Amino acid sequence: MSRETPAAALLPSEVPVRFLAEDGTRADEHGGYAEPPSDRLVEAYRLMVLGRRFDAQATALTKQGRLAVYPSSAGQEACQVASALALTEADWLFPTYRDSVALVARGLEPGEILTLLRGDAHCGYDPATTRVAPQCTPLATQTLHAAGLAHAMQRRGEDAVAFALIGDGATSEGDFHEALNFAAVFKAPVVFFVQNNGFAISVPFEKQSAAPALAYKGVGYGVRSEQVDGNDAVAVLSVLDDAVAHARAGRGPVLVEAHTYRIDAHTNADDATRYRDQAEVEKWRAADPVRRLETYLTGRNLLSDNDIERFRAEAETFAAGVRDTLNADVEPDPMSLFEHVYAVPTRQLAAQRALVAAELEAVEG
Amino acid sequence: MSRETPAAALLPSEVPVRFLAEDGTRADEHGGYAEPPSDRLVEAYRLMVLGRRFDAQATALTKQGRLAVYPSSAGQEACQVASALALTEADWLFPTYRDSVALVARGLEPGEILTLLRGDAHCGYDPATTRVAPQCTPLATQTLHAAGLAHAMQRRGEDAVAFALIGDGATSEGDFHEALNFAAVFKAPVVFFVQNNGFAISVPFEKQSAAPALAYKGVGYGVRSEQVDGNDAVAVLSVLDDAVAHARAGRGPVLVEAHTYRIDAHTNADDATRYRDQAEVEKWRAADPVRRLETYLTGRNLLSDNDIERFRAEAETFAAGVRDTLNADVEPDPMSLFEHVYAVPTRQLAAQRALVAAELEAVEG
Amino acid sequence: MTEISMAQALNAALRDAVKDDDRVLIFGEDVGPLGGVFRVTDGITADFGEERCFDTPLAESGIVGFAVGMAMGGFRPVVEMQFDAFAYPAFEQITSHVAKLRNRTRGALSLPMVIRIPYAGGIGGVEHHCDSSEAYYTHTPGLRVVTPGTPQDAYDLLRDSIDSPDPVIFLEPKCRYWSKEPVSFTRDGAPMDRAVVRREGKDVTLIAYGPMVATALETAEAAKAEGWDVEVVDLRSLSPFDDETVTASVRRTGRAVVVHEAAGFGGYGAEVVARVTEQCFHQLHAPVLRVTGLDIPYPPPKLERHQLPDVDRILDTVARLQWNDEPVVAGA
Amino acid sequence: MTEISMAQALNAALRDAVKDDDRVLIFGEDVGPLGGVFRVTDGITADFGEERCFDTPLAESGIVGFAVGMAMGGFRPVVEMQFDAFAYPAFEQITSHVAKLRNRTRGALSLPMVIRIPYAGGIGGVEHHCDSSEAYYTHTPGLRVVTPGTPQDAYDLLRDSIDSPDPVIFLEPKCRYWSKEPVSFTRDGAPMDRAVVRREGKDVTLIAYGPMVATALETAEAAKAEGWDVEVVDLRSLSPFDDETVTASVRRTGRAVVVHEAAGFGGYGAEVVARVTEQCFHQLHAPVLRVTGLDIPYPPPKLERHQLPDVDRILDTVARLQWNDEPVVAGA
Ligand SMILES: Cc1ncc(C[n+]2csc(CCOP(=O)(O)OP(=O)(O)O)c2C)c(N)n1
Ligand SMILES: Cc1ncc(C[n+]2csc(CCOP(=O)(O)OP(=O)(O)O)c2C)c(N)n1
Ligand SMILES: [Mg+2]
Ligand SMILES: [Mg+2]
Repeated sequence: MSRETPAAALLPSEVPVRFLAEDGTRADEHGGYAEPPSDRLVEAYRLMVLGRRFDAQATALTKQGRLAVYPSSAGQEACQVASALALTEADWLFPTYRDSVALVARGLEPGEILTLLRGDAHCGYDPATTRVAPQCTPLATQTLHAAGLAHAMQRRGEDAVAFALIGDGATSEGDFHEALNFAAVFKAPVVFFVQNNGFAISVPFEKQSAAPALAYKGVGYGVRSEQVDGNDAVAVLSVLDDAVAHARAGRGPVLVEAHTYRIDAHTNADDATRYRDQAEVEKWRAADPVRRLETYLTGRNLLSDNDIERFRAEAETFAAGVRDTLNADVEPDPMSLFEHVYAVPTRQLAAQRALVAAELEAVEG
Repeated sequence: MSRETPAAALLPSEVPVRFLAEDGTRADEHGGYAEPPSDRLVEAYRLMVLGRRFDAQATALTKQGRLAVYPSSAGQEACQVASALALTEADWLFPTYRDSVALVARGLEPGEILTLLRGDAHCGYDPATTRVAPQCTPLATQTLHAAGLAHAMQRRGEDAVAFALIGDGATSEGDFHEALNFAAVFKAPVVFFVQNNGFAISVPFEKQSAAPALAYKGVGYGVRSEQVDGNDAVAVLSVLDDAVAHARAGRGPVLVEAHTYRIDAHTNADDATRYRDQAEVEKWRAADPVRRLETYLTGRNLLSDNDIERFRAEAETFAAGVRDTLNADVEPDPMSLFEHVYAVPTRQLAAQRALVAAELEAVEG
Repeated sequence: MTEISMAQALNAALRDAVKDDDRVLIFGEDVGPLGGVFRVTDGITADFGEERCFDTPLAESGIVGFAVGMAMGGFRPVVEMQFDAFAYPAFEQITSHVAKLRNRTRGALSLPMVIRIPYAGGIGGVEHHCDSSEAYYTHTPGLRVVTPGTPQDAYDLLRDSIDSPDPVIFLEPKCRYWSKEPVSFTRDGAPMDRAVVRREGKDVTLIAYGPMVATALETAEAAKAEGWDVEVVDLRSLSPFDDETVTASVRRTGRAVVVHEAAGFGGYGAEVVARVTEQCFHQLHAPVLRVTGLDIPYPPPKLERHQLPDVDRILDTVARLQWNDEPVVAGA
Repeated sequence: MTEISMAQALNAALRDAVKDDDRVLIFGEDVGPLGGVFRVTDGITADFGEERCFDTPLAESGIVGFAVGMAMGGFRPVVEMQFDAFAYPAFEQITSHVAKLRNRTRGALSLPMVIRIPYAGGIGGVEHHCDSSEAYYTHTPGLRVVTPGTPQDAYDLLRDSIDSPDPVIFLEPKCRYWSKEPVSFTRDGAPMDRAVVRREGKDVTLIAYGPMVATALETAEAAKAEGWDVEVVDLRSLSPFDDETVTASVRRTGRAVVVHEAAGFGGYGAEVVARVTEQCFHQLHAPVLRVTGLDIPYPPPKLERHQLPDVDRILDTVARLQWNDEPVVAGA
């Protein structure tokens, strides 16, 4: 019964941590958190502009049939960019399908980020070198991998943490529970970051959970927890910096919930009008994270019109690059199907490869 | 974000609820809980005596080869008896393999309780008429069934709750998390009662969880929670009565954790000396729930030596009955194997039944 | 009879079941107001209320385990797993409870519940959205496993599954959701545990189910050009298996090919081969062959055509059925 | 060579692997101080420290998912699922991640991990403790599945599995844990993906694995009395399958019976029948038959003898292999 940390120390603040009001002025409901240095905030702003443009471009590419499907991060840029900024290159990031903007902010190649959704391969980048796990579709499963990898790094004395992204809906899966518990018991250096964007496809948060907030789950595992206004980049960055530092210092895992909103439909293929009011969307548009940070930074003279212009131009160039990459036709090699099922193809697979090769030859004449 | 119940209202009391000190005197760390009426306490005592004797008898029967295996409830009698007493006949009980004493207290036939462990059939009693689900082995899976059944009863407006027993180790399984969440979201009338007996086979609670206590899990689901001294029958009964009343009144699920101890090894087949000190066991023997309640009740003149004698005699007779039942040889009918795989046996199974029947005939001549 | 798609036929079956039986409840992820990602439950919440068709938290083991409890409590749950691979979290509940509860309680409790699973590929889905997982379920005694190949069967089999006192794994071939035909709602089709001969032929039997029924029928047409008269058997019920219909066909034709999308190794087709061979050994002119998915994780969209059995691959296999051999002398 | 039990051979393999390779870690439920419920990890924590062999929280999906992360991070986890049916909670992790990670990342990440699963029955275990779950894993591309039938193979196969760059499902036949033989630790046995002929014979091939290898050998002895000279092939590797060894045997004998404990329908034996039949059709005097568990949930202890293939049931099946028939004319 006598446990290291008293329960109260694990509970999140009662209201989400906030530095900025919706209009971009200071709100200062941030408890003891420190405001991140301004160069980090400007960098966050730059990446959020980039991310938003990337996101719009990706959605446009679905209309042109260049991407099979795209789950937009619009509205969640503060969360996604802060996730990348809170980490070093040595840290591991575990994204879901929704977290393309976090991968952009991490510096991955846009073409490689979109490989999965374009249908070329299951994962476009090299997880070993980027230290970014494959974008994960089976919900919540990646949180366990993050806990395990964090523990592996901890055993080896590496100065690195694992950072797992997860949606509100996915927190209902058993794997999330098991991951929190394993992380806590092994005191693994891992941060679980829940982007509560209000929906799991069509299911609103009210039907997902009856908890006061998802951040209240941590105490049940002995995991320090926090909740934050997910559309306030200053707050998200501050809280995540702190969480990562906590994990990095060997003080155990942290659970952070960001309250945000999925502005677009679940994916381009989804029709959100079937299950939610446009009025709600508009309400959240008013809390737009990019504009909010922009107002704050310009108000404090940390960002000039010139900077804004420059960042937008950079984003346009970036988007053009994405377009070009995605417009180039790539035909994945059918023989690759057989290469990485096992370290060395089995006799059985060699035979099947021969069959497919013969078919291709027959077709190609 | 605005939720029905503020987080603080869901949290358990900081120390486990207690009415009795280990020596059987009043302790009164019981917050606002009411002491159950004395006739219920005497009944609890009677059943605890009965349960303990039953338990010893079952363990003895394993030595004689009459039972394949038996997981003892010794030390957990307060929890198990209170579980049965807190329920009406209309309520459903979901036991695990460890909860034989709860089933004895519920009034099930001892022979039917032991059918599973004797190896005759997977479930000895009729769950539909007893409203006791089969003793569950796949850990934590039954908590979801309890939530679903509670919701079914709620839909039909039945005045009944479901009551799920679960061990400390099993709370680590994903299903427990999903069950708490489903129960909370549907506001199902179900009580989850964790008997934290300190071990999951050989794994001590410290390796199972880093939480301040398992009862702290409730808040993360919006589930009211409590923790109680599991060796204090007065406290357990009081807290469970309250929890069941809460659920019955339509106010949603409740999670209760009892802090208790598994006095015997995991089962007769286990060797607990491999992983724990006898000193720890002795410490907990001093907190024995039966003696504690006995001291309290005799001290308050609610229990006479005569009563104690009578209850012990009753328990002896009961144990003799168990012995007789288990010593009678029962040969389950091999043809029964094919009867309840589907509502009506398939052609395939009919053919297999014929095969086995032919084999039996050949053997029997 | 109006022409409707398989998704619409399933929707009609659900509606009619909800109408006819108060105990029928539909739940799962996004089956409520959204109507499911494939619109199979479209409009049911609007028309029958959230009481009858509702969204749950996002947890498949939870959905199935909760349904077990509700079925124990007298309801007839029809739950949806959003995609094949997303039913795996429920595997323990399905295998250790759904399949076994009747048996464990010697008939005292039955679990009339249906687990609907959109399965298989062919729609350009990304990883984990295209598994053919039937073999996991068919190997589990206590489950019924059915899969429609046509809109009419989608209606009939789903109605029968909901009425079944046994739990049913209902596998919906995603790539056929939009295929159309006139559908009657009179429920006078074959019983749910019977296979049907979809096309008669005398030279060789193609045994198919779910997504591959249409492919088998196409192949049968194409085979005419090769001079082969192909019979097509649609299994419908994968478990139990209708030996009678299948072996009768194979005995007539003397040759058979089993077709499925799932990986071949340890796939459902192996069972078909094994039992047909055992029962028809002396009538077979050639071994029963299989055309199946490759033994690899389901490929990314741009490569999935190599995974899927198609007319050519099936015809190539039919061609290997020793048409020109002398009658085979065993042991030779 | 000292005579040791299969459990001891497994223990020796784990110890030697831990000794030889710093990256090897053993974890799971009760594998630490207790040494596992079957004592397979006995004394390893005491001898190598908790660093190398430790208990985890009780959650199988957690154990496997955590192991995936550790393997991504450079370790070689060897995890234990306490019993067959208790691996089902990990089914999603196994199927969607363990089996696929190498493929999904085009070789960038490999998962050298071993999932040890005590399986099958014959020890009087209660429900959920006796499942033969091999078919679920063998049908999943990307996994290797092996199972020893002897103490020597227990040692050799487990060492090879731990060294394998691919994830391995290592199935341990519970009822053989206590069987003994002299075991050499020199690792000069057959490669892990090969079957072996355990006993030569010329009339019929019994194909067995895991718990049934000993039963097949007993049957071969008993068959002498009937005048049958029985060859016994022990598969060892269920996936990949060693076609070469098996078909060579069946071509020699012309008759085969596959034996396993798992339910027959959709069981692993069906795959063996299908591929052997395809490859040896003209050499077969009779269809390849199966002796398997019944298609029912595993029975309670007092009835389990009816579930398990035994010498008599196998001999009865061998007797059905058309010994007295004229050479079969196909199509007759
Ligand atoms: C195990 C599993 N079940 C179901 C799905 C299908 N699915 C994909 S996304 C999604 C909703 C996820 O919601 P949330 O976790 O809130 O993340 P968001 O999409 O809002 O970012 C669902 C149900 C899945 N991918 N995996
Ligand atoms: C899913 C699952 N995994 C593993 C087991 C094996 N097992 C049986 S009891 C047990 C320990 C359970 O501990 P706890 O939940 O604390 O209950 P207790 O036995 O202490 O009452 C384990 C690991 C199981 N029955 N089910
Ligand atoms: Mg969401
Ligand atoms: Mg316990």
